Amino acid sequence: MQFAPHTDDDVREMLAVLGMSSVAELFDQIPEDVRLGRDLDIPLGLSEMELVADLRGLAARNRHTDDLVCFAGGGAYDHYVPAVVWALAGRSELYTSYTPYQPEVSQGILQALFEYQSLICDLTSLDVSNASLYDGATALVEAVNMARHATRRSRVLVSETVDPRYWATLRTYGRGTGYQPEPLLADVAGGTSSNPSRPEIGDDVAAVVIQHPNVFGNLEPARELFDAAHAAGARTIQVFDPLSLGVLAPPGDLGADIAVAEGQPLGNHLAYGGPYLGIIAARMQDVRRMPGRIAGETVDVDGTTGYVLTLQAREQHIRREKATSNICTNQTLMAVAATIYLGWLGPKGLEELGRQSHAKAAYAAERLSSLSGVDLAFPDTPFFKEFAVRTEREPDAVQRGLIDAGYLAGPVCEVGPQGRDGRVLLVAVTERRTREEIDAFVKAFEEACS
Amino acid sequence: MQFAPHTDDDVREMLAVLGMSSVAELFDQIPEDVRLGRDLDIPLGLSEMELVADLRGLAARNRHTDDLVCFAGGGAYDHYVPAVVWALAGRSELYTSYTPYQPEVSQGILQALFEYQSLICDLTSLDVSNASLYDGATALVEAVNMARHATRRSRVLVSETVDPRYWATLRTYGRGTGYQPEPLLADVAGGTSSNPSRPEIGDDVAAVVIQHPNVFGNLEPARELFDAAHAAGARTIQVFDPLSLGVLAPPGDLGADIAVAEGQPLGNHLAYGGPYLGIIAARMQDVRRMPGRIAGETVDVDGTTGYVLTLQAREQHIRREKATSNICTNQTLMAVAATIYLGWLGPKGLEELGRQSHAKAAYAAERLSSLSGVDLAFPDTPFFKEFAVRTEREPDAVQRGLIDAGYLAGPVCEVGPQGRDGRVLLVAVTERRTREEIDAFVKAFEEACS
Amino acid sequence: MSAGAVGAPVRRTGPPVPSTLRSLSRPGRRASMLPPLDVPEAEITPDHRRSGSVDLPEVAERDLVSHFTRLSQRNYGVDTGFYPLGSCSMKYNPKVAEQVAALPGMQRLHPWQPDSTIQGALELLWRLERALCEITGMHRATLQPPAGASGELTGLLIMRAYHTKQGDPRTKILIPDAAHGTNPASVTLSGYTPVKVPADGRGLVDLEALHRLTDDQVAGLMLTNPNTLGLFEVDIADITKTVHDAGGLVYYDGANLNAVLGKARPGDMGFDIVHINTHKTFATPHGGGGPGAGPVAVVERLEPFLPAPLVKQADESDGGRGFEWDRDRPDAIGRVHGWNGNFGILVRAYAYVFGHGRDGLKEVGERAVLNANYLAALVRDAYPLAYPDGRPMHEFVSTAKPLRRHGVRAMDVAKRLIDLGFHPSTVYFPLVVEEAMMVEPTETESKETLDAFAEAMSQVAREAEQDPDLLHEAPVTTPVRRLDEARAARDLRLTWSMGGGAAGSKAGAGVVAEPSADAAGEQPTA
Amino acid sequence: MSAGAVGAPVRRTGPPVPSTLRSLSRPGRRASMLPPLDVPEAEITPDHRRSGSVDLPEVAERDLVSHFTRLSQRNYGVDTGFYPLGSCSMKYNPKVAEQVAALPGMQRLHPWQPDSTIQGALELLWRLERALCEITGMHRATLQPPAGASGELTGLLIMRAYHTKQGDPRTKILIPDAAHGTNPASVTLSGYTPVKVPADGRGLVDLEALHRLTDDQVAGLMLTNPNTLGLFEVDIADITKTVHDAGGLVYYDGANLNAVLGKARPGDMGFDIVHINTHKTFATPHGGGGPGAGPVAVVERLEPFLPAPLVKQADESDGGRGFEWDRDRPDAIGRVHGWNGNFGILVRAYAYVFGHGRDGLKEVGERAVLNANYLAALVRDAYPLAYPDGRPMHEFVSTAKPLRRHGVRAMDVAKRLIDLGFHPSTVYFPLVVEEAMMVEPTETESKETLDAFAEAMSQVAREAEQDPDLLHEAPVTTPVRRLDEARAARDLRLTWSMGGGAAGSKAGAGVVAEPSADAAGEQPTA
Ligand SMILES: Cc1ncc(COP(=O)(O)O)c(C=O)c1O
Ligand SMILES: Cc1ncc(COP(=O)(O)O)c(C=O)c1O
Repeated sequence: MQFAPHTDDDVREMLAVLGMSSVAELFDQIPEDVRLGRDLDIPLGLSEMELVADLRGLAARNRHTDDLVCFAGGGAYDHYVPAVVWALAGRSELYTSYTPYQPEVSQGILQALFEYQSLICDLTSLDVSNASLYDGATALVEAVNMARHATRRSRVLVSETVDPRYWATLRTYGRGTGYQPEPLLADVAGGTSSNPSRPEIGDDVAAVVIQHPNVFGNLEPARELFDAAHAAGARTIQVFDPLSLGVLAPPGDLGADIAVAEGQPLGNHLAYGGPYLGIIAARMQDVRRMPGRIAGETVDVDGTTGYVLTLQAREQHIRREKATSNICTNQTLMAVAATIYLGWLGPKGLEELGRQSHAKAAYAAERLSSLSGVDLAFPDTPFFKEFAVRTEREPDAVQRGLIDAGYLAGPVCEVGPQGRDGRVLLVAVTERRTREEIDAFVKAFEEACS
Repeated sequence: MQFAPHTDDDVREMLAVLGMSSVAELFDQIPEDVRLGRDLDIPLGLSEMELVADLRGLAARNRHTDDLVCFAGGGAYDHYVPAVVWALAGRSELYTSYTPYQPEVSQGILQALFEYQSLICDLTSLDVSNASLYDGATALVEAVNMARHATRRSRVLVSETVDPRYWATLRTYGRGTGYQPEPLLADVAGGTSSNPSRPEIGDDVAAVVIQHPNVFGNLEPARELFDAAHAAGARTIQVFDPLSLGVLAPPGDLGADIAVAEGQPLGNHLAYGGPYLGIIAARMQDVRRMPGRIAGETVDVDGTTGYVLTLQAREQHIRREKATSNICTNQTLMAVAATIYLGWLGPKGLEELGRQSHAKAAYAAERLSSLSGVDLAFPDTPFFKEFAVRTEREPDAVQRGLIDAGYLAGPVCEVGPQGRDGRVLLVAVTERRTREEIDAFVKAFEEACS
Repeated sequence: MSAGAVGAPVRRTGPPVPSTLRSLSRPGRRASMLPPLDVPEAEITPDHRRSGSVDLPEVAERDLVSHFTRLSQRNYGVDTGFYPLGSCSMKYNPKVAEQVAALPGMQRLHPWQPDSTIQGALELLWRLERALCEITGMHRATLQPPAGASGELTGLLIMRAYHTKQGDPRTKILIPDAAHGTNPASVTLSGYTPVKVPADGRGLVDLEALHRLTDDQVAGLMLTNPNTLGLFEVDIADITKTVHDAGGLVYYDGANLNAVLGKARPGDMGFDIVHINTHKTFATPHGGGGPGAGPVAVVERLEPFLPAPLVKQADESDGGRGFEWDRDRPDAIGRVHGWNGNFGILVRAYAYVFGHGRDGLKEVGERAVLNANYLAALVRDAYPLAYPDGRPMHEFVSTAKPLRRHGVRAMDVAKRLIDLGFHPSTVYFPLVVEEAMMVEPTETESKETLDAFAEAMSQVAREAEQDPDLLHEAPVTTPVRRLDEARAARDLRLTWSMGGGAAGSKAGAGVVAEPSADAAGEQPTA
Repeated sequence: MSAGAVGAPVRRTGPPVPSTLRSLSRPGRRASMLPPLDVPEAEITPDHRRSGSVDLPEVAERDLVSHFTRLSQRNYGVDTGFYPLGSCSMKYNPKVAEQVAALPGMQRLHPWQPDSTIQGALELLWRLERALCEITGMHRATLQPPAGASGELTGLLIMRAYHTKQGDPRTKILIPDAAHGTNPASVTLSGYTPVKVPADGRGLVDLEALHRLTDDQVAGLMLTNPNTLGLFEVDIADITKTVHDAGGLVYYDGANLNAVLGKARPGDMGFDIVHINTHKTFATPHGGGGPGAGPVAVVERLEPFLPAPLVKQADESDGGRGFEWDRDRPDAIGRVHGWNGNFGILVRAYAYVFGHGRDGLKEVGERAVLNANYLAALVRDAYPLAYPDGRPMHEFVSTAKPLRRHGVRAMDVAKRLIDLGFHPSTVYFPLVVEEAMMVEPTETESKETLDAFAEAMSQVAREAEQDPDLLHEAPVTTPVRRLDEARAARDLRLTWSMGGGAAGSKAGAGVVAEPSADAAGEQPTA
């Protein structure tokens, strides 16, 4: 493959203008000792048809979710991606453009981002959003940074029932900004204790973070926790599931100051974990602490409505070391997809999707828990579309058995600090799963357990 | 699924404007006795996700050419379709538009068609083309109609080595326009006899039709045949393979007055036989006898270059029963794809593709003919990318055996009138096939023959 | 909402003369690359070999991409906006249909694959055939014809085969004078002579004339119902009986089937042969002029004549449980297509039919008729209906005749609508209506869009009075303005070698042609 | 060829105020449909239940399609035309990469799938990692960072982990004053203090200053090479040695890697850590601002600190022959992304790297540098190079300062270029150059395009003198003209609930914000 269009004549003519006789001269300035005196040790280039054959070969060695029936969750979900989403997000004027620095020729992306922000605020009952962050976990990092700046406090309390991937990511970035997240203890019911005392939410606490629905799919006593946090002057941060909000009370109503989410379920393919998008929304009080690009409406010199990137003084390209974040390239295209997806879903679709996912998960949970050797890990705690099961057999073995039968479940998750309370298998059920599939899954589960 | 956007309020308000109280009233005028008093007996509608599941299920019960290694030919070929073709032909402004009746808002399609016509003329060394016909076989029907009008003669001589599908199609349409194609005899070498005598090309012959390369992939003595036909005052028609023209002399140079082809190889997917496109090209003498749409260049009122449908006075919407053809909807989008494909290929690519297809076919033929129980059907006749083999075992059985081994070959073809000379298996080899694949195919062939 | 808010983005853009692939060409440039040849070279015998290389343009992939991206932006499609082209059912083309047609198990089937390897495809065709028969009230159908006109000719050849088999081949086909041009053209190609049946004052078949014209030389009648004026032929039972009584057959041109989906069936009206335009009724994309598909369904007695092959369910007794092609059809008219029709389009049609289902299809018809009636009510003051007493079905024919006194023609209205952001309606069709504007909104358009279009139509009518030159000059916002069609037909530039592609390296004089009937103006646009 | 012939189709279109999803919304309308629920309903406990429904827009699929189709037409992308945004490598994005990334076996993998079910994906990542290490001259790489800035922070945290492990955490990071904004921002987030290193008269790192600033508190230096002025740091060996001698590490910001592909490797220059922007060097599409991918490669001694997990080839001794995730990395800095990075983008990068191969990649670098030098030669008369003695690599920084005397700013030039059909270059970056215009043509543009752009640049320079208002007023051909950025930042309308989406049903007053530093003008556009 080669996309440089130069003919030999072109090269000659261009070199002539430069007064050179060879392309090598252009690189003369590179000192000999740092020049690569050999070819790179990678194969010769391929024709397109060879490349496609190579990638088909690799793809054929993956099993995928059109093949394995997907009951896996843990933060990425097999919701239906309607055809319209990528037919439109895949328009090349959109996907081959860059950050809309020149708004006059970027109204498409800018307006789409404005609509995305609007939809996220509609969803969360919060005031402001942005043009996307990398993913859910890094969005939480940004939310924590916002909270620490806003409160000028340092400590960060994170529920134990927040996804361990988020914990791990916070720990990584916390080492840079100077904190380490501390656990808010979960109780045996698989949710955060609604009466947090240890460690107390003192007046040095910048943020209290919960995930609701939590890592096990369980519903959290979010209101109580946020009330307690607010009483102590902390910012409240919720990790939420955007597709739960047709049926669950939104972060804004629960008292979250900042809400973050993995945006994948909104029309983005599973794609082995990316590209997804990090959603963030906050209250107006924190608008100037928001990370990343924000689109805003304004008018042009003729008074015509148009959109621009705004509040750029928060950002790295202006504020540099004082910026609210270092983010530059983000996940805009995924935000555009999410916008189209939410437009497709509409309020009724959102509600119905939530109802169906919940009902199907409840049905699957009931059926699974009737199997011998299988118990719900948290039988008394309500959940949304995902739940944890304890199996007598090693959960990894159960997961493997299910794969052999054509089903994907998981991940396997530890309960309690350092897995003190054992390991459970997560099962997620989206609107895509039919009763027939669930029944067959239950049967396969039974076999995988024995 | 339902794409009508009407809300209940919309319907009410619209009916109110009409002074009606129900939608049923709109249909009152349909007499009771022809009204359907029941629901249609087809299933209830599906959600998009159910529909996709249904079609995935159907698709899974087909084996396809990403799965079976394709050595099949017989008029449709597994040439490589580069990604760029459908990324562009799939632009929705193009594929959701209709015939460019309003040229001011249809310059995209019109210019693409102008470029398509130009490329077809470049390829064939002929003067004019059109915006496509349905497929190769119906293009031949149109060519014959042109020849009969031009010569005001009636008889149509068609070589026996023209694809039987083309024969069948000519017979069908000939019954309407009043001719039945008559055979120009093939000789034992698998080509048309270069010295046609029986039936003679008399002065009642409107057209002499040959296929070159012919149905067996063999090269025909086209020049001699066309000379003989011209000597008798007939129009000469060649069925050609557009991807042979990087290495074979073009129809215009061989003496064809009209050239037609199956356009599938030019960037169109195999798609079980359609949508493909019928290519036609002719000399200026027949421009007013051309069927279908033709794009032409002109200027607008400001002198700006632009494109329109031209010579419309040939067409059904103007000339009605006197039109040159009844074609209206054609295969424009496939012509756009062919344009992009030819742009991608370029002159060097075309030549290389021809060379490679030929060399690979020659290699496969040599290897296959070395097997016991396998012979080339026409060992002394040169071929392009496709050749016929005779097998001791029933060719259908060989074909089935190959499928079991993961290879697609065929079709099985009769030789001579009414299959007098037995049946052969066609093998086509395109630039996509690697030596490794060919060697493995030969091995599978050997097994399938025993 | 203002008319402009529905407006079309096809606008004057940068370069007045766009590049062509030819003008972009530079010797030595290329996009394609093949793997190195891994078998021995083979010679083409010199007498067959091409001398010299083909003079195709030489461009890079990047050139191709921006060239065609820009061309696309110079084009208006359904995805761009409202496209009320009468007789064409320019409805929204579902994206999901594109997706399923692109499944490798659909898109990458070789047409010569043995039946055993394409059971899914055969079942799809079989189910689609069953559904089309149920929708039209017919017995069996061929999916081979690639478009409506091809379906017409197929149907007419079936008529011919039938009558011939009866030993009474006959000579004439009746068609209404308002019929689409493909009808008479197909009649000629089938070897029959078309005979025009006039419309009466209602815009419907003149029954008296029909009776008069129907004799024992009439092989059949072709009819669209609702007809090409958008009106339902209320005497349809009478009409079909008249023809049947004289031994003729009746052909249903399905272009307007959308209007009666799930409400009435050609079979129940007495039709014997029906074609369906999947690219109209079933929303398969029009592709800039094609492809489409034109399945033809027939009553039981005509089944033997349907083209071969047809899909059949394999005999259980043979132990077969799947589907296969039935090629053994001795009375079949033969092949009407080199393959088995536009399979990829039939997959899309299947998706549409089974996606909508019986409930959805009925609603399609209802909404299409509601939209047309509503829009007609809004515009008929300024643009009177050609047949004001008739109730339109899914489309209506207005006339711009009242504007003629301002020197304004239907085409001027159309061009001005373009400046206001809309694709115009069909104009000058049917030919029998002066200054015809044939408007088909389809069911997929919203009330707001119809309101905006009606407002634009009214505005144009006002402008015709106040400032007719605004209309004569229109369009002014498009990449090109009105084009000189007479010149195009006179000074032929049909390829860049003929001097076309002015920006091309081969520019020169066009080929001057004999005088022609082509000229801008009164040409039907459907 | 005239400049216009390369021109951009993003033009003023119909409606001055475009619809928004909100303004298109009508109660009861919808696009989505789910299958009927086939299991028993389940209640959400009342304390968790949402009260009332979410106030999302209600639109039909057809609305969505035309809305986003039109929005797309209001946007300029690489596919539209020349996009010489400096520092961004806006090269042609191969369509084949989109196709292979959409293979179900790539696109539909769940991130929690066990390793045994994703052997192809793991092998792809492993091969890509190997190739990136070879290209950069590094030992191992993490593919987790989703963008360049994320890679920077990853690299800095690796530095921190390394120094901490050494028992000498240190406090400062040196960065050139012309560095990209993400560099200092990342430094802050890594807990270090950025210290600026000035450039000397050559536009290169001032060696003397570097020596002066390098002490035992310097954890490392971040550098782009070629640097953000497009110039090769010829003293690079000296520079890296200086830092190494003081116990520091050297970070390579890979934004400009395109220039040296196959010609020189950061590892050979003495860099310890490298990030790669796949969306620049390897042509993964920029997506309107993202996604990208920012793999980070390191020298052997830093391998232990790379984020976990990494792909490894399973131990043959275990009988394993495939690939698996190695999670057991005790010194790893942890996770820098919730998953394993932007896999779909990495697939595209793989396609680019292996499609080009060693021969193709080298040519990429050569052509990119040739194009930049050629274009610089054509425009430097009117727009002097910021460092006229330096030879540009793959991009160059000019200045529009000479036009200042006509009251014309770099941004005015940019806006006028838009009217002439081009996406402008980066302006006002790097900050250290007055009236900077940073031009990166990339290798995928043809000589004709460069000629046309140069001609347009010259034309604008002439116009600046003769008719500066033409530049001040520009652009005039676009859907909107210059926008009031100060107002956007003052009268905040960030959502339609804040009064944005003027055509929306919820229009109202915007939220008035505290005074802000935002204003049109001197903001870097990269
Ligand atoms: C009434 C009528 N009949 C027949 C046809 C021909 O159909 P097709 O274009 O599919 O060949 C059309 C197409 O516009 C039509 O409107
Ligand atoms: C020199 C330089 N460094 C770093 C970055 C940041 O990379 P990203 O946008 O991928 O986060 C950029 C992007 O524009 C850049 O140009």
